Order: sequence, then structure tokens, then C-alpha cells
Amino acid sequence: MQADSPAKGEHGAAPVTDPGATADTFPKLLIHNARTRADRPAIRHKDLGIWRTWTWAEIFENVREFSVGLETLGLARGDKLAVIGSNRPRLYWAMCAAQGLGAVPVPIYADAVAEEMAYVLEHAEVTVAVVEDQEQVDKILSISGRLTGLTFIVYDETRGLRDYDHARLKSIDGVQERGRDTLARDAAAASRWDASVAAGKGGDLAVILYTSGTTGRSKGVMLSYDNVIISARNGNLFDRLDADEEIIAYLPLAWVGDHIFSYAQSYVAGFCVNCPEAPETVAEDRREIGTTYAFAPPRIYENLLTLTMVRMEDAGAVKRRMFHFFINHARKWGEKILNKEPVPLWARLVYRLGDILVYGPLKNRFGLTRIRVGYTAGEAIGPEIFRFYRALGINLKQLYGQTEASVYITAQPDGEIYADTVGKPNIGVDVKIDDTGEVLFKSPGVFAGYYKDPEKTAEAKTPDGWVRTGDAGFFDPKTGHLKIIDRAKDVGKLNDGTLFAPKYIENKLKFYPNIREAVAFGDHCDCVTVMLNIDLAAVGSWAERNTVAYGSYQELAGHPLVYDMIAKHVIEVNRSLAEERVMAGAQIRRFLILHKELDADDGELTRTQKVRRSFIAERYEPLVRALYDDSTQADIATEVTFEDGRKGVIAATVTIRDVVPAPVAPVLGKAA
Amino acid sequence: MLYREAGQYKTSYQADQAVFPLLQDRVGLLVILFVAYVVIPLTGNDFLINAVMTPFLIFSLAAIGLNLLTGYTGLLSLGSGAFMGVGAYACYKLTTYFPDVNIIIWIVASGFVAALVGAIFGLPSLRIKGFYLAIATLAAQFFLEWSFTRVAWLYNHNVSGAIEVPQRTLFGVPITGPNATAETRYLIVLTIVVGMTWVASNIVHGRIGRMWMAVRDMDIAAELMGIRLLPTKLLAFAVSSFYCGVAGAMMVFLWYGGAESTVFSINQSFTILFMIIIGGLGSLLGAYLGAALIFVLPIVLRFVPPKLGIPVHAATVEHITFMIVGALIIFFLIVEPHGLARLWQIGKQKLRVWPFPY
Amino acid sequence: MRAPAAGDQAAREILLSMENVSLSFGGVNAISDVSFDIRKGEICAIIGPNGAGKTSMLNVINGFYTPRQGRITFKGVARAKMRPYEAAERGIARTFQNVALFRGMSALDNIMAGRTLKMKRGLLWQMLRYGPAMAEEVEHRRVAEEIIDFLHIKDIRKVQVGRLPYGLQKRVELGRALAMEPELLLLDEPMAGMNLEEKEDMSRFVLDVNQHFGTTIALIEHDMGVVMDLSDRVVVLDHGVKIADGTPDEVKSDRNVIDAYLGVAH
Amino acid sequence: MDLLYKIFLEPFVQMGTAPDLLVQTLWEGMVGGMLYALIALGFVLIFKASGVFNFAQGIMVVFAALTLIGLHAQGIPAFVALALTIAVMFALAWSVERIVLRPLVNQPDIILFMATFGITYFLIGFGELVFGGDPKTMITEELFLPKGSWDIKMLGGFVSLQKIDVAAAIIASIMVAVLSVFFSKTRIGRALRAVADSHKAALSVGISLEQIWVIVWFAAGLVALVTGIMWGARSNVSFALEIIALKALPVLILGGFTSIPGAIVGGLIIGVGEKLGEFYWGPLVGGGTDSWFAFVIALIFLMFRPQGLFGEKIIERV
Repeated sequence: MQADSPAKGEHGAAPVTDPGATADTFPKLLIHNARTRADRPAIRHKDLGIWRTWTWAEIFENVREFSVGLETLGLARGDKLAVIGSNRPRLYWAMCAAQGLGAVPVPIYADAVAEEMAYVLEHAEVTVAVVEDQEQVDKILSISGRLTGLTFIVYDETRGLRDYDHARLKSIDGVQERGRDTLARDAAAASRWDASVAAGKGGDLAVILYTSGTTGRSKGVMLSYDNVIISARNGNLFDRLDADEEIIAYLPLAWVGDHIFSYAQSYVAGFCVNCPEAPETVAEDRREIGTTYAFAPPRIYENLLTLTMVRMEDAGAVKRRMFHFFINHARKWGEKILNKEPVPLWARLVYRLGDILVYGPLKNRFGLTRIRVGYTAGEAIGPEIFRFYRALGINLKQLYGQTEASVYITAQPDGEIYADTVGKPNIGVDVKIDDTGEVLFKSPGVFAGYYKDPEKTAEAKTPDGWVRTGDAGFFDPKTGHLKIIDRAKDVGKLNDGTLFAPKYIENKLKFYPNIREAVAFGDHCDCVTVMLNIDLAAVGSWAERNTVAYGSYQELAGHPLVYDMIAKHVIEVNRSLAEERVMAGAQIRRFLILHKELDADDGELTRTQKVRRSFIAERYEPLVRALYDDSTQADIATEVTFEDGRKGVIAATVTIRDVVPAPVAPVLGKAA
Repeated sequence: MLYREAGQYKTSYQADQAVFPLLQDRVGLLVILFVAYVVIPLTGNDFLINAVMTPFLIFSLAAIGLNLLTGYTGLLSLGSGAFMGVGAYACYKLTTYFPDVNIIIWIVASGFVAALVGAIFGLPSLRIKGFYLAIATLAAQFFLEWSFTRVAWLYNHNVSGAIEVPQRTLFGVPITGPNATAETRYLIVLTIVVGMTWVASNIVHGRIGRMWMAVRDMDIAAELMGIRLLPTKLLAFAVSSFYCGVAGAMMVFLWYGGAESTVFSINQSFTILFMIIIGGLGSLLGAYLGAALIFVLPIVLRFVPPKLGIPVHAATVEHITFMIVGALIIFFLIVEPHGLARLWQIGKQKLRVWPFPY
Repeated sequence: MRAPAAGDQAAREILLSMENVSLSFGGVNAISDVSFDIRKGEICAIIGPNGAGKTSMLNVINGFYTPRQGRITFKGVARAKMRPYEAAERGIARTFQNVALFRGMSALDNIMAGRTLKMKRGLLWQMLRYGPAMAEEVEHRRVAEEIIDFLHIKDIRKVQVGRLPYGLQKRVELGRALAMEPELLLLDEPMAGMNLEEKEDMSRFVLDVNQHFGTTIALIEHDMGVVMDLSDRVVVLDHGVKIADGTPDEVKSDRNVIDAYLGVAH
Repeated sequence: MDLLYKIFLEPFVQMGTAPDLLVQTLWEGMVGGMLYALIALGFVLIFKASGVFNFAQGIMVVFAALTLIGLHAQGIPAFVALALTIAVMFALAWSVERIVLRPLVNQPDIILFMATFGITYFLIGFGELVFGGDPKTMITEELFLPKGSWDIKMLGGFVSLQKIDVAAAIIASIMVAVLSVFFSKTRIGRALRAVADSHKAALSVGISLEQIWVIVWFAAGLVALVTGIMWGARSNVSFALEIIALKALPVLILGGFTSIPGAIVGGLIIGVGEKLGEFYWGPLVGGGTDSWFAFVIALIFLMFRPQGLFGEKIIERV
């Protein structure tokens, strides 16, 4: 397929059979579920040590009471209702309750400081805030002076709020109580509510999700019912999710992922959402429930794997050997088996055995025994980690999405899984790549716009309805999958015009445990060069194993043997780059290993440990220059801040290595 | 490894408080019961049933009794043998006076007599702990043992000075006396033991169990929390003696078919004590494991060597048994003070966290 | 120092009053002729150098020691000799200087054990663990769970307390005391051997207990900062004699105290 | 009425009318009590130094006696056998320390207590395996212990004193004397006392616990040997003795676990008490009371003075 021609999502306009399909808002879906699967579990919450379950019929009642209760508090169509707190049933109900009245829920990150909250609450003109507990109440009260629009705060946890002034404070119980009374008192109330539900249309604004803005103020993404519900429905179709799924809701309510996975998809498919007891018990609770459908950012899988390996180190020698034997076997064959590729019988048998002895128990410990679909997204996941879980027989897949798209842009269909792609366009999603390499998409999930921010909306949306993702990527000819290489603005061009995606290259390098940080240069240069940080722990142990003596980080970093080892990694990276038409031109020609660790205290990294490329470029200007003239080493003196805050200067001579680029692979599926 | 807990979640406190919260355990239990109730009676020969299973169960019950006192409440007793005796003689007297009342009722009822006596001899536990109390219980042991021989009324003035078990029937089927088949007696013993084990586990998992363990772990704190020490300890003595009593009654009526006081000597007390030390203090399972080990050991010693062509004298077997038991006790106290039960637990835990070491 | 609480000092009714209490072991005087009151709903700190007789004082209050002379009035009822369990029945709970948990039991069972006094079902039901007994068990399990929730120990409820780190053990012990729903809670160095963070948590819990359950609290603590923050009133003992009694501020500025205690401390 | 008479008057009338019998009974009681005291002494030695309540003391008596007899039966001259037995007792003490005590150091007392059950059972099995279960007669004359008795005419009757008993009394008192000297005068003795107070203290004095334990167990072994000989000389040596030896426990309860004089006094009280009880009141309940009399006495005693005659009150702390 062609890079600049739109790639159509395969299943195109898949026939939608679910009768609930007619329901185009959440309240309608709720009513539908309450009717068709009244007694099936809709939501569970581990509270006070046991799992409390609510059926669809029950939550319908709760939501309706809640909704009517809110109405008596004066919540009206078009009003905004903030939802702040961890994943709890009643906070999810709050959203639907608001939507029942045609009001718009605005979930807000619970860990946001009062300042940020104030901004969102003000900007969204929130009139009612439904919050979890005292902590959140205090936060809001601390800024209530500025929130003229805010009329009521409704809280879930009563504890600690007894002696507060309850003029503007209501407990959810209290509100539901009011609702119940009203419904009991006048028969009209029920029909009035039904009417207001019926009044809701798919085109209406369903929710506003504020994207935690890395740059500047966060933007309020407006999503309509159609956006969310159709995306959710397509998502369900894509993974054949049905009413039997079990999912753990543990990611922030304000994050679009949670809104789709734990709210929209549940309402559409009718499966059960499980709310953990507390953040520290999520793992335990996941095991108890045994989720069938899971979502987590890469770091969670990373931590889990590290934990596993660390623990296994403490195991007895025999067990450890057995473990590694089977894990290696799984790494070799597991994915093939999962992808239904032909596998020799003996390998299958060994895998079976391994499943009894290792994989099964492991999955059991992870609480993933019953997992059918697991997603990782947000950022690139290390191929090793990704393959590890796949090898165990866990159907872990990658997904590429955005708030602006109601999550789904691309995802990996079963059986087509690659560690370094983000899959094919989802059902009903069109994806194209413009000549700058930026990825654009068009889908039913395309957001209505940024709340009260037409300019930004215009920036993001092309007149003909395409949305700029701000990410640069390309379609991998071999697999037809999309590959995301970097933020579009960071992508540059070499002088010969080839695409240069620093992050993409850096990530490839960083997947080697020995390499801690990497900074790639090349924009407006003739070739790509990189500065590397070795990982002291990893390389240190390597040094011990290979009896390489070293006194300091600097010494180890400068050691020729280390250079040789790192050079191997670089060459491998080149090889993998060479396999990709778009990237092949941007292979690494020269690299150096930095004499000191990049450090946030020196302003070289952001507090979130992202490299600040430009800053580094000028700070290490001499080195950068040396990388591009053909000197084999360069001197550098940099000011550093020590742990105790003292400043000092480190001077060093840094060696520079050349690497030969790998031959470019013959291009498959030649562009027409 | 065998344990796949993912997906086993509890939606009620009842379920969460259950004695066997894990599905795999419940299944295992059912299998065991099936074997005990169906497989063994059908396939087992007389020797297995009469000389191994029946006594094993009876000893297990006695061990449970002592474990409630020593393992759960932390009160060391050397009188359990005598309390078994009380049960036996009580049952004998009751059934002689009321021959028409079903013997099984008397077997259980005799427990109450034992409980009463136990409670009386438990009185000192208010003031004294540890081996002081142990010595106090010795008083019970010797005094009762003495009365079994000296008070002729207890054994109906039989010239033999022993209890002679009369024939009693259930639905016309003889269940005691010479005509009762091994299977019948086994099944009755089994049922009583299973039932009483269930009761015991209910008690130790509830308020009373917690009170006992509180007294065991930190009696001062327990009292400061409103637990009255004397009633709690006496209750432990009573319940414990009840179990020993029933065990004693069954021992005479459903196993020996007759006995004299020597059966309830201090050595019996020691045997029971060793069962729980080796099996595991503060564990019902431990009582079974301990009983199995201590009781089955000599049998193995007696019957295995000849199979291997090594002739051993019965006496020698006994002596060797003594030595092994002694050694085992020391071994367990050193290696695993919580006995076989803890080993089992550890094993189970290992299976649960498999492949992880913890 | 919590001004509002201290404000209505006088107004508050007296919960426990100690009058000329003396205690001695084999002739050695541990406490001599000490008198003070603890008022309903206040947090009263008992401080003093080591061997000042603080713990002995708590032991007297909850009946573990019987004073040689003096009278103790609790809830308006003067008492002669009182067994510890009677004290418990009348609403006095307590934690210990060096944790006195039931090591063999889980955190949950420890807290459940604290409910013993409130549980009534007899042996027969217990034997069946069915019907009323189970209902009762469940009812109290819920209370225990609320305490677990209150103290944020959800993740360790089924862990055997012997395996818990010290800080958490102290928390469980507090939970066990709370389970008794006491009117007077005696805390013997609740923050001993804790790091700063743990101390802050614990202080938070103590305050919460005092506010939300309205429990009157008497605590012994060495950390002056904590004492000053938490308590409405401070009683200072030295060698078994009361040398001061008043609001933290008063006490802080008291000459004797500075000599006897703070002087020693710094 | 008649019963009350039997209980409260008749016995004393008997005592009055036949004082010689009374004296005889008292003497018997004292001798018996002395042997209890000797066993109790063994307990005390070990308890003082290691806090271990050595349940195995009784079997050690039997074991020692049997070894002596057994060795002599092999044709080894009596005193050589005696020396060898002493060696055996040392070996026993050493291995107990090695195999049992050392691994269990710092365990709660009750655990160590139970461990001594283990030792007991092991020794019983071992003893019977080696020497056989049947009763043996002590090699009295080989050890030049006196035989026969003096019949003293007094109080209008005869009181007969077994010479062996007299000898036993003398030997026992000598041994007690030696022990108390050992404890108060010698360095090791003082060390032992230190241990009794606190293990750390002992270590600080610079003696290893291990040594001390070996020593006390050896000492207890010697006491056991002497006891065994005396006892064997009076009746004969059999494992039944192991049960009788349990009577040392009530003795300890009376005398307290740490006091040598206590052990002696307690022993005598129990001995005399049970003899009198059996002789004058026993018949009322069909005799054989001496099997439990001592224990019941102890039991009653415990109720009122748990810390024993000489122990001091324990103050519980929180």
C-alpha cells in the first residue's frame, strides 16, 4: 500500500447486529441493558474486604435515583458535572446520571493539585462536582472562592466530613435519597426522566476529557455520544468482546482509555467492570477476579516482568533452571503457537509441560489466567518485554490511540502481532500519512472539538475532517501495520532529504539494557550520530563477568571493550533500521559514550526523564562538532551538580566510534 | 502450581470466612472423604480397617482434643490419657444403667462427664502456667488412674477389674461387642470423628477460638481486652476433655472391646502429646498427621522388616519405636516447632506462589 | 496544640479522676500520691522521664495493678479493686509500649479478637458456626473491616501479624483497641521506634479517632513535638510524682518541667 | 459419723497408741523423701543453670543404674564399671548439649521442656533395647554398701532402720554438702550461679554456655547415678522407677525450682506426707494412695503459693 494513500480499516462497515445498537446514548444503553440482561453483573467493587456486585437492573435504579436527585439539586441539560476520584462504582454512575439529564460529565485527574483542578473546573464551568472523599472536598473548598459557578459538591466517602458546613456539601447517599423520594412522591418524575433520556441524541456532547497538557494548559476534548459509543462498539467488534468479559478499572477516570474500556465498552457489550479495593491492592484484586480483558501502559508490564525476574533470582537453583529453561522455550516457540503457526510436535509438547509447570502458574500469579485480550499503549514497549508476555500465551497486543479519536486509531488484529508496530486501522477508521510523515486519521470517533478553543481545534482538524495526530509514522510494507516513529515536530530531515526520527532511533537503542539514554542528532546534517549513556548497573555487572576493571562511571564509559560491546548494539540497530524503507537512509554512522550520566539536576533531562535534545546539543557543542568532523576523540568540560548540591566541573576526553551502516534490504511491496 | 486462584473472588463474608476458601482445597477434602467412606470400607481388609484406620481415627480425635487445649490455648496437659479413661468408664457405667439407650448416644454423652472432670482439674490454670500446670495435670492423671483401679464400682466389680464391652446394636446391627464387624465400627468411628472435627474447626475459627489463641499468644493483652482468663481456660479444658473422653469411650467400645485402667496410663497421655508436638501445635490437621505418624510408625516397623526378610522381635520394635519417637520430637522441636502441619502449610504456600519462592 | 479543643476545657465533664493514687512494688514507690482528671473527649498526654511511672499509671488505670491507696473514679463510679477485664467491659482499651499483638493470628483476627466483648453467641452456636453465630461473625467482620479501612491496612488484613513491620504492628494494635469501641483509650508510646512519616500517620489516626469516634485518649509519648501537637492537656510525672498538669503551653513554660524533663531530654 | 471418726480421730489414736509404728513410718517416709529429693536435686541443678526443666532426670536415674549393672554383668569389676558409668553419664551430658540444647538455645522454656520428653523417650527405648526391660538387682555388696538392718527397741516397740537407708542418708547429705560448696566456692560454681541470673552475665564472665551446660548435665548425671544406686539397693532397678521419679515434680513445686535446700525439704515433706497418708488414711480409700498423694498435695499447694516455699513473688509487667 502507499504511504500517502489512505489505508482503509479492513472490516470496513461491519454489520452491527447488537439490538442495543439502536441506543445512541449511555442512559439509553443502560435502560437497554437493564431490560435485556437485568440480572447479569454490571459492576463490582471490592469494599470492606469483599466484592460487592451490582446487576444492570440495580445500577439502573441507582443511576436513575442519583440522576433525579441531581435534578432536584438543579443540574440541567448542558450543565457540566465534574467527577473526581479513583475508580468507584458511584463515580461511574455519576457520569451516566448526569448524562441522563443531558448534563455533561467532566472527569478530572484525582491526583491533580488544587491549582490544576481550579483551572479545569473554571474552564469547564462546572456547576456540580461529584468527588470521592474528604481529600478531594478539601481541595475544592480551598479554591471554592474562585469557582462562582460551582453550586454543589457531592461526596461518596462520608468519613471526616461530618463537621463540615453542609450548605453546599451533599453525600451521594443523600442525593440518591432525594431522588428516591421524588420518584416515590410524584409519578411524573419517572416519566420526566425517561423523557429527558429520550431527548438525548447521539450527536449530543457526551463527555469532556481534559488532556493532561505536557505543553501549556490542558485542552478539553469534547466527545459526542456517537464518538464514544460507536468507537466502543467497533472496538468490541474488533476484539469480539461480549457480555462475559471481566475488566479491572484502575486507570484514571479522566483518561480516555478508562472512559472507553471501563465505561463505554462495558455499557455497549454489557460486561462487568471491577473496581479494586485500593491502589496498593490492584494486583491482588486482579488475581481474585481473573480479568479477561486488560489494558496497561508499558511500564506496568515492565515492572511486573522485573519483579518476576528478581523474585526468581531468590528461588532454588533447580527451580530457577527449570524456570529459565521453559521461559526460553516459550520465547522460541510461544509466539508461534499463539499465532497458530506450524510448530513441531515436540516443541508443542514441551510447551504444554511448560504451561503446567511455569506459564500457567505465572499467569495465575499475574491474575491473567483467563485473559483473552490485553493491550499495551501510550508509548513504545520494549520488544523483549512484549515478547515475554506473548510467549506465555497472553494475547498482548499494541494499540495506537488518542483522546481526539476516542482512543481507537490502529490496533493489532489477533494473529498479526509485532513488537514494533501499532497495528492496522481499527474498524471504521481511515489513516493516512502526509508528506511530512505525520499521521492523520478520520473516524466515527473524531472529537467534536476542543472546548472553548476553536483555534486549537482548527490546528488539529483539517477542513475535510482529518485529524492531525502530531505523531510521525509510516506503514511497514512487510506487515501493512502502522509504525509510530516520533512526535511529528521532532522529526527532521537529513540533508539528503531522508526522514530523521530521533526518538525512534533512540528507543531502538534504549531497548538494550546496557544503554541507559541515547540522544540522536541528524536534523539538517549529512548523517545520523548518537550520544549514549551506558547503564551502570547492567554494564557494571557485564564488566564483572568479563573481568573489566574500572574505577568510575567515567572510566567504564570510556573503556574500549565497552565501546566494542555498545558498537555491536549500534550495528544491530542499523540492521533493523535498514529493513525499513523509510528509515533505511537514517542509519547511525558515528557514536560516542558520554563520560557522565545525563541528569535532571543538570537540566539535561526533564523531570519525567525525557532527554532535552536541544539543550544537550548546545551544552555538549564540542562533542557534537566532533561527531560531525572526523576527529576520533574530543575534549569536553561540563559543569555538574553533585548530590549535595555543590557545583563542579568534569573534564574528559571522549572517544568517537564510526560504525558501518547495514546494507539496505530490497524493498518489498514496491510502491506503485 | 496446582493452585489456580485467579477468578476465585468472594462476594460475601461467609464465603471469605469459610474454613476452606480455596476451591482446590474443597475438592481435595471431598476426595479424602470419599476414600474414607467408600473406598476403604469396600477395598480394605480387616487388618487395615480394624488395626490401622479405626485406632488412627480415635487417636486423631484425642489429639484434636489435646490440641485444643495445648495448641490453641497454650495450656500444657499431661492428663489426656486419664480424661480418655473418664470417658470410657463413664460410657461403661451409663450403658450398664441404661442398656436400652443407644450406645452411640452414651459414647458422645460420656464426653460431658470427661468435660466436667477436666474442668475441675483445670481450675489451677488460673494461677499457674507452663510446666507448673503440666505438673498439676499429672495430679489428675495419677489420681484418676488410681481411681480406675481402686473404685470397683467403675468397672461393675468385675473380677478382672476390666471393662467388658456388652453387645449393643444400631437398627439391629451389632455395633459393639464381639459380633460387630470391623467395617461397622470403623464407619461409626469415622462419622463421629468427622463430625467432631467439623465442630472443632467451627469453634477455633470463631470467637471462642480467637479467645483461646489470644490467651495463648498474650494472656495479659487478652485480659486487658475483656477476655476473662479463668472461664476461657476452663472452657478449653472442658472441650478438650470432652474430645478426649469421647475418644476414650470409642477406644474401648469400638476398638478394644474391653480394657483395664492401664490403657489410660500416663504413657497414653504422652503418646497423645507427642502426636500434637510432631503433628503441629495449634492445627487440627496436625492432630491427624501426628496421629498417623506416631501410630502408624510401629506398625510399619513391625510389618515391613519381615517382608524384607529381617526378623524383628515385637519388643525390639517397641523399643525402636520409642527411640524414633523421642528422636522425632527433638528433631521437630529443633527444625520445625510447628510440626508436620506447618511443613504441609509451607508446601501448600509454595504451590500457591509457584513458581515464585515467595 | 489544638486551640478549639482546649477552649471548652472547663466545660467538659470528667471521665476519669485519679485522687491521691499511690502504687508500690515491694516497698519501692512507683507512683506516690498522684491526682489528676481526664475529661470527656480530650487527648491527655502523660509525660515524664524514664522511670517516672507513666506505664505504671496506665496499668493502674486499667486495673492491671491495684494501687496501694487512693481512689479512682471512672464514669462517676468510684472503684475499689478492679480486674483488667472489668476495666475493658467498662470501656477502657489500651495499646502497649512494646507491641502486644496476638502474634499467631492475622491482622484481621487480632481486630476481631477486639470484638470479643461485643460478641454474645454461645458455645452451641459457635459449634455449628451457622445461623446466629455466622450472622454475628459477619456483623462484626464488617465492623473490623471498617477499622481496617480507617487505618489503611487493607493490603495486610490476612497477614500474620508476626510478619508485619513494626510500624504496621502498632497500627494493627491500635485497630484492635478501637474494635473495643472504648470510651477511654490508653496509648502507651504509640509512636515509639517509628520513622517521621509513620509518626505523622499515627498522629493523624490518633486525632481522627479522637474526633470521629469522640474517644477520650490518654497517651504516653516521648516525642515532645507529637505531644504538643496532639494533646489538649499534659500531665507531667517525675519519679512517680506529678510535677505539672495543664495545657501544652503552660507545661512547656513550667519551671519544674524544664528542669526535670526537658532539661533531661536535651 | 463413723466415717468422720475414721478420718479425724482413729489415725491419731493409732499414732498415740503405737508410737513406734509412727516413728517407723516417719523414717520410711524420710528415706523415700530423700530419694525424691535427690532426683529433685538433679532437676534443680539443671534448671538453675540453664532454665531447662529436665523431664528426663528420672530416666537418667534408671539409665545410670542400668548401665552400672549392665557393665558389671559383662564381668567388669564393680568400681571400674562405676568409673565407666560416670564416663557414660558424661558422654550423655555432652551429647544432650550438642544435639538438643545447642540448637534450641533461646527457644521458649516450654519448647525445651518438651524436648526433654524427647530425650526421655529416646533413653527409655535405648535403655530397654540395650539392657532389656526386665527388673535388675543392684550390685550392692560389690560396691561395699551395707546390708541388713538395726532393730532399735524404743517406745514400747521396735523401729528397724535398714543400714542401706542410713548409708543413703549419709551419702546424700555428703553430696548435697559437696554441691553447695561447689556452687559457692569454685569458679565454675560461681559461673553457674551467674548463668542462673542471666545468660549474658555468664558470657561476660567469659564462660561459654556450652561448657556450663555440659557441666550441669554431667553433675545431674552423677546425682542420678548415686540416686540410682541407692534406690536400686532398696528395691530393684526397673523402668517403673521412671514413673516413680515423676514424684520429684511435686517436690519441686513445694521446694521451688531453684533452691537446693528447697528440694531437700520438699522431698522430705512429700516423702513423709505420703507415707503417713498411705499408712493411716490410705486404707479408708482402698490404699495405693501414694501414687497420687504427692501430686494432689502439690496441686493444692500451687493454688495458694504458685512460687513455691522458697521462691519469691513474681511481678508481672506490661
